Amino acid sequence: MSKERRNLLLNIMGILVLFVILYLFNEYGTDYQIRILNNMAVFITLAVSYNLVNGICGILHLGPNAFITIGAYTSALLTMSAAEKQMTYIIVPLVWPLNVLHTPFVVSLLLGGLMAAVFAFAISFPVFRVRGDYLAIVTLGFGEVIRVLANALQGVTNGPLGLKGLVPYTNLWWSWGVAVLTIIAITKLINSSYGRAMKSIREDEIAARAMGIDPFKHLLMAFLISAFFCGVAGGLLAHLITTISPTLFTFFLTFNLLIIIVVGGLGSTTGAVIGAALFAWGGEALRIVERPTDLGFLKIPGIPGMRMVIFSIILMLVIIFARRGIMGRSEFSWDWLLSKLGWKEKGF
Amino acid sequence: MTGTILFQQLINGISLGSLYGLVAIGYTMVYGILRLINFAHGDLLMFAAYTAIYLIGIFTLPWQISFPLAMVITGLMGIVLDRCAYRPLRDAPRISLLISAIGASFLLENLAIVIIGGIPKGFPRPPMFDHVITILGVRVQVLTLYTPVITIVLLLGLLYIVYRTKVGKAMRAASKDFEATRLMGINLDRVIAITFFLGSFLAAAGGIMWAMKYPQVNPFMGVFPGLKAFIAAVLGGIGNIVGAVIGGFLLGLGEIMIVAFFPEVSQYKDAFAFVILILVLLFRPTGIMGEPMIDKT
Amino acid sequence: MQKNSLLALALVTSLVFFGPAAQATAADTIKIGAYLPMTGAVAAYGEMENAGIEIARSMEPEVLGKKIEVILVDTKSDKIEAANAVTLLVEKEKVVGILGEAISGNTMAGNPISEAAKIPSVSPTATNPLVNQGKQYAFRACFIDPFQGEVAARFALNELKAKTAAVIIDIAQDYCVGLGNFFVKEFVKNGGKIVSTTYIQTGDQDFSAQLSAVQAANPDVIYAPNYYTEDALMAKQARDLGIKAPILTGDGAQADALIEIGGAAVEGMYFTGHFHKDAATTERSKQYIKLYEEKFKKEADAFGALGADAYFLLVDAIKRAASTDGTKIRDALQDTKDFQGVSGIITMGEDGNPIKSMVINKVQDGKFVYVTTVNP
Amino acid sequence: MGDFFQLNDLVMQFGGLTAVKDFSIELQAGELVGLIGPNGAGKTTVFNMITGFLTPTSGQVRWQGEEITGFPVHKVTAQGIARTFQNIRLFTDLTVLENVMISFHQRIRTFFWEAMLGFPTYRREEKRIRESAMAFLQELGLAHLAKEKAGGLAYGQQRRLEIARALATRPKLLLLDEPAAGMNPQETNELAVLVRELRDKYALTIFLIEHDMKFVMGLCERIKVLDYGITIAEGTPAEIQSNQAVIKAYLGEPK
Repeated sequence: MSKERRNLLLNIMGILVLFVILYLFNEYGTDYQIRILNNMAVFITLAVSYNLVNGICGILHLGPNAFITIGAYTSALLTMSAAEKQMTYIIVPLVWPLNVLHTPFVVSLLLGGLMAAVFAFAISFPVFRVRGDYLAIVTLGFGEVIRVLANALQGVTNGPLGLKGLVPYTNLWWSWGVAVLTIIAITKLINSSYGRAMKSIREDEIAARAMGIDPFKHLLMAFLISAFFCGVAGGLLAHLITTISPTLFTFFLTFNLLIIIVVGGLGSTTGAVIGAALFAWGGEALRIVERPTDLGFLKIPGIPGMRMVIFSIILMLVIIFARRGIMGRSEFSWDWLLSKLGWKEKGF
Repeated sequence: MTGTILFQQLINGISLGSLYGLVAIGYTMVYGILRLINFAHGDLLMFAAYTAIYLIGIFTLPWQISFPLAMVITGLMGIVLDRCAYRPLRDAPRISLLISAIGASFLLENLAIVIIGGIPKGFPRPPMFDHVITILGVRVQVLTLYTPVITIVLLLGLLYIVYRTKVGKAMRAASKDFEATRLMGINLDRVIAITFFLGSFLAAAGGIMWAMKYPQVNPFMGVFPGLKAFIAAVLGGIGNIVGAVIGGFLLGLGEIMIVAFFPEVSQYKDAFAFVILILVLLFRPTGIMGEPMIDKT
Repeated sequence: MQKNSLLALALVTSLVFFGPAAQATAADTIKIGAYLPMTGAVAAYGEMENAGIEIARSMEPEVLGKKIEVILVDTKSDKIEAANAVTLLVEKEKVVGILGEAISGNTMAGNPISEAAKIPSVSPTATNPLVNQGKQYAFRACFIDPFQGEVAARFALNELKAKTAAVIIDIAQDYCVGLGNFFVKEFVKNGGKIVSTTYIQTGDQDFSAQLSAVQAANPDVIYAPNYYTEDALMAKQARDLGIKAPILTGDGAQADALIEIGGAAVEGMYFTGHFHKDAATTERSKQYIKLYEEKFKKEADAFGALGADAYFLLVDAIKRAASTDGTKIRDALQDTKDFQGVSGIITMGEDGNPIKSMVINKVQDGKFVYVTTVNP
Repeated sequence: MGDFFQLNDLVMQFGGLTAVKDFSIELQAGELVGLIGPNGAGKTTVFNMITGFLTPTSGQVRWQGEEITGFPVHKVTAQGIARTFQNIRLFTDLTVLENVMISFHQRIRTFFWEAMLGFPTYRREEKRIRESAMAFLQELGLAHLAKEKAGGLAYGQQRRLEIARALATRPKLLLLDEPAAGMNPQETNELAVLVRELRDKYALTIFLIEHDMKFVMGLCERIKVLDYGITIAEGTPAEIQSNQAVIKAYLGEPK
């Protein structure tokens, strides 16, 4: 059996196992576990696509919240029923044609991703005119501009009142289905000639140009693909929590994503997945520190805020002791796993 | 728009801008040497304001002592921040440093929540800064006038340190070529510590004046001024001290003027700050005072 | 090395996640969940409301002969966390009722979950009219924004004799946008004129530009239905500029911090609100104020009072339902009539929004004083 | 004749400083020409103007009858002009093989979505690129290092990898910027042999900058000498060696 075929087989098996586990959770797990798994999948999608720009192309882009916002609003406006829209827009009515448009969930997700990509295209010229920290602040700026617009354009977004009453379409199949597709598509891209070109820009933009790589074209490509998946994830997020408003999409969301991909290992898709999973789990697991604890002889009252203090400390410790994050730039591979398990010698 | 209102807005803009500038200096100095966007810098404003409150409230010190003392303590806090969060990462990838900075920022904010609580506190405004005078028919609070003056004095002091002292020379050398400076046998950790002290000291001055001007102290009070100051630093050309102050003035004036001339679009105000920034960077990709990037092959 | 530590990390976290729930439910307690923003951008509201809930629980620690346990979960002022929190309360803690959230956006993230689980929830301060729309199990202790905006408009016209008004709205808050818009509608409908509309954003600290526009328009009254931090700074700057028009605002501005921050500048500011201790007619509110001031050494604020009312409404419903069944508690909550709450006498409306009288307060000599009561 | 490659009166000014003044040269297909001069004479600046990293203040770059002055770098490369760098610029965190494969990207025929969806057309192309890249590594004696990280190679190997990478862009004109820098005499000799071999095998025209006079004199057919941005001499190695102006410029550097 060739290595490629073995890996393909193992990949398929891996995905099957994942979906069996999801099925078990869906049937027997609590809603709380399912919710965390959903959050996890959405964050995985976001982190993996965000990592494409920041980790693979090596540019410091701080505006994914803009793409998520656009995806979330587009998708939400396309699935909300006309009646719900009328009830929701109590101050300024929703503009035509958004007030009559209605599409199935999957179409709304795709259009959400597409709108995000269109926006990414629109801002690409000013963004890629600058580099380094200047690019960081320009993208951060566009993220904020979108948030300001979401507040101000009441006829489209309902302003700070937000949207509510979205049908909770996002379930384990949708969220993990999208996550798995995103991982596959982006991994394939990264391992392709296009991905190599992006990495070459990260490593040395000047040398890359001399080898015939057009940096603008490839950065733009990564930017648009990333925006598309962020937009789709935004749609999923909207239909997971069933309500959105501009406060959901501040630059803290961007910071969280940045933390996820750097802690996971910048440039590693595996790292992005692990980082996102840890973030979605860890945030809830850490709630323990805020519960009042009774040790029998000693009662410790719960201290609100301790969770975030501990989170910050863990974050700093991880980054200080694993400077390149958990995975560095390495990726998961079956070879590694099989040799770890000692199966490699047995002919796998 | 009458002349008096224009004059009024001009004063407001300069006053706000000088605060942005003061805070931006710290960003720019740290950036110059470590190439680090110190996201925890804004939180030092908050730290300084709370320190001042407690020095006055608990230790019942007069403001003449407690304000400078709070500035010194905040300066030391800057050193602690460097020692704990940044020094262990000296030769790590820059992005790791950035995450450490975000972590430090979260830590400061949430420690404040746990220890002090989220409910805002008022800030004592010493009578010296409190009264209102009338200039050319415009009512101005004296604090508004003091702010730019204090900023300029502090800036001149800083420029003296940077350009006329040995430490300043080492700082400039380090920001030109970090490795070479290290090889020349200069104790870089000390230089960086002093940089953090100075930057935080100025941020504290900004924080205290901010708290006097907008007497509302809460764990997140540093977030927005910090962000704005960062924009100012980038606008001026990050790494350039004078640029940071100029960027601060421009941003402050711009923000005020946009709302003043076009009150009907005031809901887009925050977007305008960024749009201006983006436009400036379109024409000068490294900011107003920044040195142009040269393709080195 | 990194990969080994990774495996260990995964193992530990999965244990935490999938491990059995640590706390066994004691049979002699009744659990009420509270999800509040204890950290993050609006941590202050969470803290104030939690204080009110604590006082309320010390006043009524038992129901149906069992001890009440309030389980507080932080939402980080964030929607995703708010949804997680409610699911946690419903699933893991098996609470019989839920208090929270403090702001509307997060309550809208939590409500669908408690609704699906048929667990009643009472929000102390989610005032956005959308919050309870189409919900059977969602209630609140506060007024909704349209009502407050309209009362403010009538008060401005009739009591303050204003013919022109300037409106300054915090564009980032649904509460402020709601109040502002409904004020404008009512004010114009009754013959008033809006001479200036300007916007600010939460976190803004400089309002001189907006205020100069107001100054130029010279209105009879300024309506600034924003939160106390912005309002205090705004009032200070307005008075520094020499603007003399009275400022009218909503309950979100009525907090001790407003006076602490604003000092002399907020003298004469008017508030539409839920609560004033001098207007406190009920026994419960008098006792609440006493206990609150004893414990926290400061004046009771509206956020705390509404937090307490949310608790009292829920406990009262459990008592009347004589059951911990969600649907029965829900029905009892809906039947709430002339309940003697901390913030007044409450009757629950059809849509889960309380019908209660509104008080008008003003700042005088550094204190909130009671002006009048507007009945529904 | 004459329209293979021409530089006409190139001038490069940085602010008030003239780095290169009136630089002209004409290369015939298949030639091996050297560019020498003391440090800071403007040699790399000439290369940067040819490859598009710098747009000349005035003057023309003509390639196969067309003007390509100021073309973006990647378009110049696409025209068939490749270069190496004086201070090695490899993609250090990528493997040796990947470094070379990147040079094939400019000619790729499949689209990105074919790669994302794992189309067979894409897979075939990838396989072809991999094989061709390996062939270039073979050529330069780096095949056994294909899976190593480029940053981990020895200095001489890195220099050779740079040449392999440039060759893989399929150039007609190859610009080598100090290819022998840092090499020991034996490596330098090997390199000279290799350069000549490559020129013959791939029908290349080579224009190179080098400080090692022995290397240049032994290898190049024609040499141009720059000093302070000005051309001070031009001719065969023998002519240059006896040129008074050149000797003066190199005084104290009698190599």
